[in-house]
Amino acid sequence: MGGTWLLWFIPLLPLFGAAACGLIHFATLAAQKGDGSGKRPSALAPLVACAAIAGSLGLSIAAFKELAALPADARVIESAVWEWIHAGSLKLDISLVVDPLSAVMLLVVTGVGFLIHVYSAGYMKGDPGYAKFFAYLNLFVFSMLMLVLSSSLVGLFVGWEGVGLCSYLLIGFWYEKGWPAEAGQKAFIANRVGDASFLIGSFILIKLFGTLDMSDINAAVAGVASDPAKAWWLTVGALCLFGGCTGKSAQLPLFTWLPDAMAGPTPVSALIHAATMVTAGVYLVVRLNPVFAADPAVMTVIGTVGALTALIGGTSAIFQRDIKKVLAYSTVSQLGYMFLGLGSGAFASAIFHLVTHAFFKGLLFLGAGSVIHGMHDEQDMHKMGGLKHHMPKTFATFLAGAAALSGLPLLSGFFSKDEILAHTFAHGGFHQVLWGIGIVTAAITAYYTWRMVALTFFGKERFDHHHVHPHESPAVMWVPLAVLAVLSVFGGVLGLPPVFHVAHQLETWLEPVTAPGKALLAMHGTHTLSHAAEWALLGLGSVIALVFATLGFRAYVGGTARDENVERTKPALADFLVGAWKIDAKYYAVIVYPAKLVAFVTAVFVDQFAIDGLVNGAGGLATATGNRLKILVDGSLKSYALWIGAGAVLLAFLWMFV
Amino acid sequence: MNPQDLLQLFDDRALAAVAPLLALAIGIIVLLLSGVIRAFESLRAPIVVATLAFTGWLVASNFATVPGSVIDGTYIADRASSAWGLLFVVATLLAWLFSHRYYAESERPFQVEHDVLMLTTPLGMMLMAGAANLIVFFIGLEVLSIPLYALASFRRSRARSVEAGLKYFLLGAFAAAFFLYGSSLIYAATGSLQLAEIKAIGLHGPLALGGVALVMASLFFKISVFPFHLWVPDVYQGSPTPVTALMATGTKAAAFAFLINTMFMLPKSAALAVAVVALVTMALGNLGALAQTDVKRMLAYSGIAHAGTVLLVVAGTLAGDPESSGALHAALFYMGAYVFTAAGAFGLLALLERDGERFTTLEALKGLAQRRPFVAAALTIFMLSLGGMPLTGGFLGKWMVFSSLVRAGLIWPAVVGALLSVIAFGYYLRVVIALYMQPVSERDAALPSGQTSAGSAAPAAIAAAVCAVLVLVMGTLPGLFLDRLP
Amino acid sequence: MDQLTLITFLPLVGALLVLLTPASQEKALRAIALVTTLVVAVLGVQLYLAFDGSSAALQFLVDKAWFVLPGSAIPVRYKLGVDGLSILMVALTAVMMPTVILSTWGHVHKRVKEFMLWMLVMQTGMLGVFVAHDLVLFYFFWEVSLIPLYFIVGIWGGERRLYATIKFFLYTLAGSLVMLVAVIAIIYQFRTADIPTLCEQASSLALSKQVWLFAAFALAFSIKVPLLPFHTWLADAHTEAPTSGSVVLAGVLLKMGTYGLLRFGIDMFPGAALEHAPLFMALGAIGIVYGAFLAMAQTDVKRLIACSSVSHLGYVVLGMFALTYAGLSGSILQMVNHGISTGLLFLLIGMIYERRHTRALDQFGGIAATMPIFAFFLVFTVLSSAALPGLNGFVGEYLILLGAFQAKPLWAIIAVLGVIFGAVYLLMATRRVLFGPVTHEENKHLEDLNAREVVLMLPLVILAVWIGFQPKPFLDRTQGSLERLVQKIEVARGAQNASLEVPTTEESVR
Amino acid sequence: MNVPSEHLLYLAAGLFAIGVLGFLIRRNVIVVLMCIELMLNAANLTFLAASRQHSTAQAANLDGPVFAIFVILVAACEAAVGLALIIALFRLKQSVEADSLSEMKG
Repeated sequence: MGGTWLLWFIPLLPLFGAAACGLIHFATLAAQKGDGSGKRPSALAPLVACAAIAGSLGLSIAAFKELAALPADARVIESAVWEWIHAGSLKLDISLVVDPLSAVMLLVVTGVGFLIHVYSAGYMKGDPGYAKFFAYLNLFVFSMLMLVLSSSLVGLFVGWEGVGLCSYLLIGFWYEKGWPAEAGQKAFIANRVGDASFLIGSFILIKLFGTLDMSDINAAVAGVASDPAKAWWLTVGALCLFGGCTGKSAQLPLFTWLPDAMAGPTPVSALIHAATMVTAGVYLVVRLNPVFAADPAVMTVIGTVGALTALIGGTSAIFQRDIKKVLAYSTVSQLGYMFLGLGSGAFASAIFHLVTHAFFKGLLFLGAGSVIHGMHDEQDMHKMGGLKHHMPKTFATFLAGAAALSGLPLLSGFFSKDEILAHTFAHGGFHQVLWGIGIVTAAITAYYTWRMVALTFFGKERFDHHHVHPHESPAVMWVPLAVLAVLSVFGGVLGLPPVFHVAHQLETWLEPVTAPGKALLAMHGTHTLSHAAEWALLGLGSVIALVFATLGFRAYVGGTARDENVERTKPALADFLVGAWKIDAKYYAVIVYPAKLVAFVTAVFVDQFAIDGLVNGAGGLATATGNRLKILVDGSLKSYALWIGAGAVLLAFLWMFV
Repeated sequence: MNPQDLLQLFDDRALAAVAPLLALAIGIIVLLLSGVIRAFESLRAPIVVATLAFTGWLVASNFATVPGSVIDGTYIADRASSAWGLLFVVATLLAWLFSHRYYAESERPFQVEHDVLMLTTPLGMMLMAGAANLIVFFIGLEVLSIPLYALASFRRSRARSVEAGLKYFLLGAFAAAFFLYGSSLIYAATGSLQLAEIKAIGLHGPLALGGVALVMASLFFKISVFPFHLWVPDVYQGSPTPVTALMATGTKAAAFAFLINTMFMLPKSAALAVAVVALVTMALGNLGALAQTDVKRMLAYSGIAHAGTVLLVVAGTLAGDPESSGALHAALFYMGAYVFTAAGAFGLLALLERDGERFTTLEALKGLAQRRPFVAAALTIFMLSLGGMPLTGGFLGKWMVFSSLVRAGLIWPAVVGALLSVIAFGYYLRVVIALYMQPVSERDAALPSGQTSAGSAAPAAIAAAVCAVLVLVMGTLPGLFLDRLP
Repeated sequence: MDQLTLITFLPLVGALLVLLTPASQEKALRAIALVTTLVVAVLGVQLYLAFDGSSAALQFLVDKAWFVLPGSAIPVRYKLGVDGLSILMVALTAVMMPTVILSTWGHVHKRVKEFMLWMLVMQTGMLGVFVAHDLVLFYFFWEVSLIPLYFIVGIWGGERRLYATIKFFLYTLAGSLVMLVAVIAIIYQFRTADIPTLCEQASSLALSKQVWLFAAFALAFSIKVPLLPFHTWLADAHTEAPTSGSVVLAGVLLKMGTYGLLRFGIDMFPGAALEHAPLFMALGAIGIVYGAFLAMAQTDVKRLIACSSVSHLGYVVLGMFALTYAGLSGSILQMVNHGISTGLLFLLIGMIYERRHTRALDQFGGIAATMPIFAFFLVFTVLSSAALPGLNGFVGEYLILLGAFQAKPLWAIIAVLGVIFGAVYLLMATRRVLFGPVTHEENKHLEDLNAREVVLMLPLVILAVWIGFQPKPFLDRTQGSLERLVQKIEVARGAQNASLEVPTTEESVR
Repeated sequence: MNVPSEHLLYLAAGLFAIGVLGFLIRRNVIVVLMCIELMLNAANLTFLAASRQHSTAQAANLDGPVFAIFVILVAACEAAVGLALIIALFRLKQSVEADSLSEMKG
């Protein structure tokens, strides 16, 4: 596969799929407009879309096999180079690189992507924009694959903004409702803020390394880090890049767009806002791990941001009524965990959690989608309850997902989350405080997860039976659920803790990619954990998970009584948490309104009044003096003669004496 | 003045020099006779055209052969004065063409007298341009001015025309008196009236400089420069439009021709003062025009501004323009372009005015492009040339004026001068807007469109068209004219 | 007949043909105009393909005598030529005109003859400015190209068209008259009007004189760009101009200002350009943010796009005065990109105006439902204008920001803010036009774009995608000239540092 | 005993000044016309005085008197045309006031 254009087909297939679905959409439009009967959108679109994703899935698996066959240290397949922008000495070329890290991401993106495509074939049936939806979905997968496979930071940026665009289009898919369009716009602008900081970071990298090819950069980091003048720039560059990640992966300063992004259809939330796009930030940090690992301060910053985001995400999910909002805040929280892991140098375990999270969060979102589908677009958990009889398959798979998310022992979530906490604890020093926050959030996660399960599937049926008849989703929807459930349960196999004396599959697989970063970290002290400490941590993790899971479940299995009395007794706390610590409201007050005010001031006062005023003033002055001069020419002979006489005297005086 | 001198007067080279003047004089006399005899009435037009054509041919031939001087050097027919001469003949021909069928029935019987007066003016102008002696200049000045006073008040039935004529007469005579007294003072100081000798003797002392000041005052009056320009709007608006055309182009050119010959009188230190006077004139001219609603009066103010622009050339020479004949070239080309532009513009106004309606207000011009596209197009070309837009003669005129300033190092006056022509475009555009961009005002909607009834306007229309084409040619292929500059 | 004279004056021949056909036959008039512009477009593409990007020399040279200035006998020649700096703009002008003419089917119904006449004359004027290589000839084309737009805005414009057209004409004229004095000064200083020779010799001038001349030239071009303090005429001119007038004004006329800054600012006076580079970078960067804020507050959608042009051209100036290879090549490409994306935006707004006869933003809403094809094109153009990677805007902007960062990181960071604000006002406008419930009754039954309207946009859309994915052929066209220019700047920088005798600590990073 | 030339020049200057002031002050147009004549004669006087001053025994400098003759000639023509205009004015405005000449202004 190396050196050929074959690799290019992995991203290009979904692009062609998107184009094809686009044409289908416009064709059906023309047909609809023609006879106006709104002929049902053909089933062709989902077929084309799923085929495209299946194609790239197949190629990805083939690439994965070829990669695995290579010896451990030479595991890189590079495609033909495509010269993109040449500006004098600067050459920005893009080639696709499959190395252990991108192979994993490839499988996740195309695998989970394919399942979600199949699922949405059922979920979106009957929607007038059916073909358009699949066009956007395929376009999204194309952008994500470009992001994951690109060799240079510029190619990555193309994917980076491409996914931002697709999330904008998909969140605002049902634009006629009005507020989804605003949510889409908010998401795009928040991403753009992150992209701006990403741009500055990439310019700094060009300034330091003269190129944007990521492998060259990683190789040259050691040299640059040693030179004191450049090291400062490197730190600033790393922080800027991390700024970009916070925008894309919804971390602390820029996470407010993710909950609103739930306005889009549920498969979109599953694919983009759980499994793939939001993980782009994590992928970037792992891809450029030497750049971030060069300065320990950067690592601590990443860790703290991760921990704080996890805490805020978790706490905000506790009292949410909308099932998708709970999952959204939970995603923010789990991403916080991943960055917590990255902060303490546990690159492999962050990727491990990314993979498992893709499985169980994708599953939960699709499950929620199936619930909403069954409940005729009802999303408020206070109007559900007792659905386990009506949707047994969805209930079973949802249970598996919830168990994995809450970190019940032996499930995938438990292992990946515990590994991150272990590494954070091992890192010592300030990171132990972060570990504390991590443990508290783990408890909260277990609590709200099982609250959700209890409210949705157990207890009294709180929906009115005349309108709502919950029914099981068709096969095309629950089969992907089943597959994801299996993966969520057995996903842990990928990375069993060392204590089990079994090789950590993912760690060894990612060794060549994470080695340079780890080496740099090692320069600032190595950290190991004794077996006893590990067992203790494992035990603590499972105990907390079990205790808080049962607490959450029992509190809500009876119904929504607990929510009501909390809202009655401590309304301020409830409102504070549901509003995600009121950060979004503050943003509006501090940034959005002042910006509109400044815009108004510049447009009316500075522009029209000041600058334009000067221009019109000059014109007015000329006409005014012109009118006043008319008085000088008063038509009387005498004054003219006087002027002539005076003029003559003036000239005489001028020449005689000057 | 013994007999030899008299014979010497007519040797061949001197004869060639004075031939155009003689031709004009003979033409005038024949025209007068034709006026007396009823039978020759129809010959009026051909005589005028023949005289002007013949004189033009003579001047052109002088331009090539550069004959000597007449009456021991008081009148010189060198290349410069021949070039100016050509300009005067053209200006008069255009003015005369525009006066064709211009006057109402009441003034028609006096058409011959009108043409005689019009024909004498180029004679005066040529004398002024070629004068090497103050006496010859004075005679030229009067031979030019007195017919103009009469022509200005030609439409005796209209109070405005008489007022214009009388005002022009009184102020003209007043300025002429200044000239006379000035030259007498110069004569008292230097003892000679011959320019060359005065230049040799040099002008020092209060008496001489006082004389120069008075002479310059009258010249500035003639070219209508601040503070001597106040008469121009009333006289130009009052007098019949063809006469205004002649006044705006011919007299100004003649005055500039002489001014360039007598520039030596001004002390070098006066360069800045002249520049300031010129700039103030441009400002007053342009700002004054901005406030006008009558197009004719507006063009009068624009004439003042253009006089100021050409005066800048004098400032340039005084400040040390390396090119010796820089001023002459600039003034000649500028006035050449101005003759065609202003004559054409006034001619068009005359054409429109003849429709019996006071057509020279901006209000009346609204929507003219729909009804009379060619007139509107020509008027737009003239407006753009007056403003100095490239591809028209006006631009290159302005270019040469500014380059003489820049060469002399007067950078900031050039910049101020350039910016003042932005104001100029303010009102030139107003005409174009009226023509093309504003709907016809209801009051004039009733007017008959297309060609007017009063006989065929062919000669005037053709003259205007020729002017427009020439203005464009001077802008796009200036080589034809620039290479022939003296 | 050599190529450049043919391509420059063919539109004038078309204008003559239009003049001869009677005004009543509108169909024939439109056909003549379209055919002429199509032929010129073909010639333009041929010229672009035949152009060798690697050489810095003037190509397709035409050099004939025109006239000689009296007295000092300075020859003024009819000299045309194309080099790396101008080839892209010549090609864009040629290619865009058929689109513009085709768009007039929809919105020009009265006095069609005069409109086509002025459009063709304008094309000659614009092409002339980019190909003229004699300073006097350049000045001729520079000022003459003002007149057609003056008439187009004045006759076919909106309500305040007279105010807008006088303001635009006089504002640009004031700048060019100050430039006239500088043009005269430099011609008489070096006894020649030939631009290439002036470019070589002018750098030998004393720095103080060079700065004065540079300031005069830069003033005229900054007004035309428009750079920050001189931009107030643009919003009025755009709002009152007819759609095709706005497209040409934004597409090409504004670029005459930036091209002028490049050719007569940086190429002719490198020393002075270096001296003033920080000032212009500042004006560019602040212009970006200022333009964005202006656009955010607009209620008239056409005025919003006009303000966005101020912001976009701020990028071009920022990139240009970074005086690095990346900045310069980015700014030249961005001139073309802005022409495409803003041209498309105006075309689309024109199409909506033809249907709804209003430009107020609050009159729209939910149009995506009734006009999906229009929605697709509008979102596409907005993304190209907001510099989405994969489309044309991104390549130019990335290079500009990169170049600016290499020169002055502070202004580059402020410009990057522009990326955010740019997205904000564009998306806000799209949302208010396209998305949300259909509130106004008329928006319910608007008929979608017809075949003509889609076809006329296709060339620009294809160009946008092509530059986005495959910018190399376009960038290679400017390589030769830019290397010469950057080399020239280095020499001037060396001279400047030598004169300062202060060893520069800040190591220059390439 | 000859009157020294300076005195003549001063006399002429005085005459000229009176002429100018008369032109500015007097309301009747005919009187204004006369003032112009006065100014012309002042110039004549200066010419003759200067001629005498510059003539020497052997070479008489006669430019001045020649100019004076032409001035008288021109003065006559001017008077003729001027009076004709004044009559035309009188016929229209029934007055010879200088201030009646102010219909056009601004």
